[in-house]
Amino acid sequence: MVPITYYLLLAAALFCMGMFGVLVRTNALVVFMCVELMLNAVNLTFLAFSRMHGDGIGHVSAFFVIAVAAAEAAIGLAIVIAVFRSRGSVNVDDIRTMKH
Amino acid sequence: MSFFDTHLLNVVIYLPLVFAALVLMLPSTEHGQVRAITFVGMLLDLVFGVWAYFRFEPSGAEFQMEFRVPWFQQFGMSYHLGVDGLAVSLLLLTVFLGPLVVLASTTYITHRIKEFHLALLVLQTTMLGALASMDVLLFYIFFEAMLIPMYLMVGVWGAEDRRMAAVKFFLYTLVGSLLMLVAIVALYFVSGAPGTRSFDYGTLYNNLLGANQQLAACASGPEGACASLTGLAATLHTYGPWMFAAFALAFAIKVPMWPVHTWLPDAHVQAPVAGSMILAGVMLKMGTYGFWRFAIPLFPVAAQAARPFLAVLAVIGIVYGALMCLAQRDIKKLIAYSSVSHLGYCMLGLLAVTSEGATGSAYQMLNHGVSTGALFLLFGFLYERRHTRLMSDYGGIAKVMPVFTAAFVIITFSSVAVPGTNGFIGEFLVLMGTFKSTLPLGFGAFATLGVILGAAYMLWMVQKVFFGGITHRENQHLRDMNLREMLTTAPFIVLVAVMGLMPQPFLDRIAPSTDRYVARASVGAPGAPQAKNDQLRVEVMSLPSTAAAARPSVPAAPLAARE
Amino acid sequence: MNIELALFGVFAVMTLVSAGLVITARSPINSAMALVSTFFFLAGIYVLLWAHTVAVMQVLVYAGAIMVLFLFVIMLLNLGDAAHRGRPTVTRILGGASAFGLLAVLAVTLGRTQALPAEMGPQAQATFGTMAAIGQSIFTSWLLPFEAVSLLLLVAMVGAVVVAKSRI
Amino acid sequence: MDGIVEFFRTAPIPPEVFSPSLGLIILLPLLGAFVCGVFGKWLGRANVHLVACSAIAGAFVLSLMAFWATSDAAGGRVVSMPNPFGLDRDVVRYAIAHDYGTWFAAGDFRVNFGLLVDHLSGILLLVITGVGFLIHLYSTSYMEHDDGYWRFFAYLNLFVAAMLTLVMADNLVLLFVGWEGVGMASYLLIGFWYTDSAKAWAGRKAFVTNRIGDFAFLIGTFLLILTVSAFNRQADVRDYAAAGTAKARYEQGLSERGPVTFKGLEKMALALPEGVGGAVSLSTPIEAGPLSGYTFGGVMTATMLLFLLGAAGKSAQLPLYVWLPDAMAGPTPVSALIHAATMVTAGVYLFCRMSSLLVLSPTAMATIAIVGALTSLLAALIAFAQDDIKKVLAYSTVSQLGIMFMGVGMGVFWAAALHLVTHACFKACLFLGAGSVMHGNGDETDIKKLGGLWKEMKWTHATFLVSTLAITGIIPLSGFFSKDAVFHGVHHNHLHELHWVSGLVYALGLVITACTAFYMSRVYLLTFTGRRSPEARVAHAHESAWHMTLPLVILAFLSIVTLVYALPLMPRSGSGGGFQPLFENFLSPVLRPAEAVARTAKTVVLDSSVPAFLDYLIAWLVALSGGATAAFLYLKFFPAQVGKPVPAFARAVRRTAQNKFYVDELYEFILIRPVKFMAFILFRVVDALVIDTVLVRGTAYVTEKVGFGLRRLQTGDAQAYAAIMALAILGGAVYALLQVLS
Repeated sequence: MVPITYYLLLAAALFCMGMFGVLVRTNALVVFMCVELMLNAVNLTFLAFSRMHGDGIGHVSAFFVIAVAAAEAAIGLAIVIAVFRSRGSVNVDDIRTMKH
Repeated sequence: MSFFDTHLLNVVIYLPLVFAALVLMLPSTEHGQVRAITFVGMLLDLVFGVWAYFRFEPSGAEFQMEFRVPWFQQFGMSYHLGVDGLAVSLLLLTVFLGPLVVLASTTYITHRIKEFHLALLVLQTTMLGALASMDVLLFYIFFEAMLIPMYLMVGVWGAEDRRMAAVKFFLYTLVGSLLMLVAIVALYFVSGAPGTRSFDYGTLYNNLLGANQQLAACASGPEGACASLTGLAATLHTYGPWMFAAFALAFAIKVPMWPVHTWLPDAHVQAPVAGSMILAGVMLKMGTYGFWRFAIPLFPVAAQAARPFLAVLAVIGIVYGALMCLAQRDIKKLIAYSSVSHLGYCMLGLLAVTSEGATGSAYQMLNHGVSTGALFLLFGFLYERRHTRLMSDYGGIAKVMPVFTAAFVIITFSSVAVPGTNGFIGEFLVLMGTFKSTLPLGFGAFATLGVILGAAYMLWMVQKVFFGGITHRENQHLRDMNLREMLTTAPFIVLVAVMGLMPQPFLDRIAPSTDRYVARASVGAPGAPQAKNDQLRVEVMSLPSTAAAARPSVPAAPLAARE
Repeated sequence: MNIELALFGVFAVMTLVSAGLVITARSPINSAMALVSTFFFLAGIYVLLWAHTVAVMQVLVYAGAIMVLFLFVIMLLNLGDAAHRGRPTVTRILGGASAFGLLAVLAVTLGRTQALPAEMGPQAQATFGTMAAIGQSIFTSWLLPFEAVSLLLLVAMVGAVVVAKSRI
Repeated sequence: MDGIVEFFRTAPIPPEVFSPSLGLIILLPLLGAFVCGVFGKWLGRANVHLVACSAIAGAFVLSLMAFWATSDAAGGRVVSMPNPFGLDRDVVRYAIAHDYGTWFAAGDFRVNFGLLVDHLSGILLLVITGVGFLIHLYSTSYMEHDDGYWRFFAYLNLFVAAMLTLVMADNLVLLFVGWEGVGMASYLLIGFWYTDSAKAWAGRKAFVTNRIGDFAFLIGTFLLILTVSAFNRQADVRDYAAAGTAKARYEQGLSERGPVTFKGLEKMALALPEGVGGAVSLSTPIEAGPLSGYTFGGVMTATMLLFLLGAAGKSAQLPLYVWLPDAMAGPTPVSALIHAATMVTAGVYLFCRMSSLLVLSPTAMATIAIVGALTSLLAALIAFAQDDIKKVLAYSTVSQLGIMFMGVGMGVFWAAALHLVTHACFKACLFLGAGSVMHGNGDETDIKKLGGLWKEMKWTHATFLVSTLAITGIIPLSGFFSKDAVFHGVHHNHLHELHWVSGLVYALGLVITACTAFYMSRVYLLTFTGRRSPEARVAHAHESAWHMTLPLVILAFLSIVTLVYALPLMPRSGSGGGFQPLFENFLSPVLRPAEAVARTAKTVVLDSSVPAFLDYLIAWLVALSGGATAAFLYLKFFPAQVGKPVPAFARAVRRTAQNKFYVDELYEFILIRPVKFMAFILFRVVDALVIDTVLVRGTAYVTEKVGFGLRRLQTGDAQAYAAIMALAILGGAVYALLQVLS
């Protein structure tokens, strides 16, 4: 039997890695992927706790998370495309027009 | 139980709004109709307002013609109207000015006429609502809503420098009143346990009363006696001064008291004649009215502590305002500063906390509305003809405009409080109240200086504008007042005489409110004769259901729990 | 040393490794691929957690739909190895550091928590994690969120089209 | 004989019938003013004259009725009114009154429209309406060429109404209504020819100067109100008994009539002296209230001094006399009515009214007397060098008012009042004469440019001569007797611990007499006698119409016959016996309380002797010497000196006097300029700069700048924001962790 803590640790690690990626990578697409990573870490936590308490709510939440993630990916990627069209780059460094 | 027994105030308040809707439907090219409809609306409102004034029983309950229905119960709010003697008097003043303002601006306003009259009507509603609302939050809503039409009036139909004036007026007043909002909310949470809280004036006051009395008792006691206070009294001991300061600042700006008066000259100078009339006539009274109704009775102890300070400001306002007038070249500015001086009397009378002083103050509010309103009105007529505000551009007008001069001089005498005119009664009572009060005699003496200076600057202005030879060619063919202008001025002159010679009918309605005010204000005064609680408590109609109090959904622990 | 723990170990290690690849790989293609593998291993872990349905959905939606979308976009934009690492600015460094810091904090926290039972919780009923059970709760007590989500997806779809299309 | 007495003793209208209509005396002129002012333009000249004059005439008849009613003794029962503050048996004799109810009331303060006519106000009613009517009549002709006639008569009627209010008021506040009302009317009348801005300024100067007085008047009133309440708080039975009332009655009176009623103040005055015992006396400190700590006597002195300042404003005494000479800018009838006969005497009337309070404070009395004497002397000296006939008369008015103040200050109220009456007659006559002279000489006012009018303007000359003699104090004329009555009283009354005052004031009085004689003779001689001056405006002056001469004659006649009042004809009541002057006896019902107070308080020793022949002789000689000097100088000396160089010092003295000793300039520099300057500085520096610019706009400026600064933080780098977020999250997590661990 695997202690629940292990799962949580794994989730934490995954989350932090995703966060790291979001914060350091410049490629918008990679940033998105890292966001997905973070989402998955969250899902993992949900499922772990759900298992621990032995009821299905966690599963439902995970299900919703996935759905939202799908939507988010769709819109995000669309935006990336639009930005690339207008700027010819998907580097977050180059996209900083929303300033004073 | 007829419709008007319950709804008269609603009618008075919302009639202008109804007519605003009518005006809205008119095509904006139909100037005549727009003016006519507005005028009729104001006139009807005057009728109902006068009716309300006469319905008010001086010997009856404190608040009459009450109307209360649940509204936002979750927030402990209710739609609650009602007037006491002072409110009904000011209400009368407001509805009295209404039609005259419309008449005054028939030729003065030449563009965006429909919008102007819309603004007028809405403004009327908000002012009446603020006067009649018995729920603090409701009052605040009207109090703020008032700014918007006035802002437009100054900003759109004002003189050359109107934008600056409008923005200044708006921000200046907003600063204070936002602080007041904070204080109101804090007061709401302080005022009681979750079940019993309410924004209703009566509930608030009654909830605070006991604590205020404890506080007063310990404040007059030995040093540090207040440390032992608990609960609401302790809270008030800590936060009361701040809340009072917030209220006081908001109202002091509105009054305006020295030194937060500088918005007034600009706003007055730039505003169109209607704006100036309403501003001087009614809006400034909202400040004094606020002190009278909210700031001082709710925080008697803090008010007592701040009283000398505020009184000093008031006296400074009187003398300083008068001195300012002596330095002006611009007639409208002069009149504006004279308002600062007159309102100083109102404040001094309030702070004297004697029934003479308070009565005088209340009466002075009405006088100032009449006489200064009339001054602005008359100068408006002159401005229409010459489009200059500088005294040096006039001179010897009396030769060509005798009737106008006569009217102006009469109003001037009322403004310098010559006995027999309305001004005298108010000033005399205020000064006597000040002398009778516990304030040092110096206050009264200095305030009386205003009597001299008032005559000096007003007559100086009259001299420069009307007397002497005609110095400018443009002035040689000014036409005298026409019928409309005479009709607009006549009511003021009649009122000056009536209020001066038989003030008692007006005073009778003010008197009961005065006694209550003095009783409530002297809760904080150590050694002052204290009234019984049943005289102090605010008796208002309760909601049909007891749901006016807030649900426990609001944070359970009042500020009191923090210590 | 039972089999479950062993499997968990394998899956966990592989997940972390591929996640590491995701954030380190030079070109987006590689990171995308690494992400796919991450999802697969995670699915395995889900299974260990008796969440078969979610595991299946993970594979279907993530590894299937979303990743295809990613790859498609990458292809479309034709970013080969063009991607370069950004200059390490102050904020980047701080951000990365904070990520590790957060990891440390979480680790410490988890390490010190006694509340969690070492053993898995009570043996849930046989239906635990089955499609039936999830469907049951989704379509009864969670119906409204479910509908909301479906609406969200619709909106997302339309939005994506609108945003991505060069001219409408 | 008895028949005549009986006739005079039965009023045609019984008092109780008449008293409710006292208000008409005020209302008639008011109505006249309204009609003339509003419809005057359409009514036309003749109708306006008719309305105005008949209004005053009606008022005169009513005043006559009222006056008659006050002396009504039909069936041996003297007319009397119940004293609202006294016990049932306590009545005010020789007075009728009516209370028209509350004017305004607030708290425990109340003011009623209460009118009271006793012998003092009665005689003044006659003077105001009588002289007023004559002057109206005179004006109909004097203003015949003026387009503003309707304004003029409206103002004039308004003034009369206000003056009547002042005189008939039975309380201080109502009196103040009249007090300011006359000020307003005089403002309007002085500035009547407003197109000449100098005249308009003069009006404003008058009003503002009066306002300074009113400022003091108001404060005095408030102090009195406070004193009354303090008295009512502290007094005990004996005090009330001494005042001839009871606490209950007194409080009832207060609640019905308010604290400022003269009768009520009288009661307080009666209760205050030490002699009467009781809890309250002049030296008692006030326990509670704003005045706590001060003694009643001290407060009373302060109050009286404040009222002195007020009266100085209205009656043109030092330091506020400066407005009166400028007030001559108004039409001459106005100067005659307002600035000679009636308004300016309001101060004297006020002190006679409040005599019972005044005698409580010898200090105040001494101050009044000295102020009066100094004013009188200064005005007389200035009058020496004035060439404008109206200016001379104006200063002589100031001087005569000073004499009345001397009388009031030394406690010879009756003589002061008598001088008020006689002065009203002859000074009005003088002014109207001057007006007639101006009218006949193309508005020439410079006496140097007149002269030799005696044959051209016979009536004017005759009347002017009579009234000049009267004011100079030549023996058989009223002016002599009234003035001498004042000086006699001044000489023999003694203020408590201030004995030196009477001597000083008397000495000054003699000097003043001489000066008066001098400058009045000078005016008369230069104007009427001698040769017609070469630079006269019109070759031949013409005598004025009968509208103008008739009043002159009547006034001249009056200024002779009023001497009867001063003759000691009535047996003195009470101890000592002997005779007392008619007027003293006549006013005794009004002044009795004052005498009673003076007797018990021993603040002033009132002398009751009648002037002996020696006194008369001295005064007469002094006056004569003054006149003779003038005659010598202006008939012999100066005519001989023509062409010779005038010594420098003489010129300097003359210039100084001509420029009124530069008092106006002094005020300009120490008062007006500084105030204006301060106003200007305050406006420019404090208001415009400090408050508005620095504080208000400064706040706005700072806010804006701060906003600009903070904008820089928005780099637009999404990752930076995210990093900050992350740091925040980390911080939060660490904090939470530490909380848990600790």
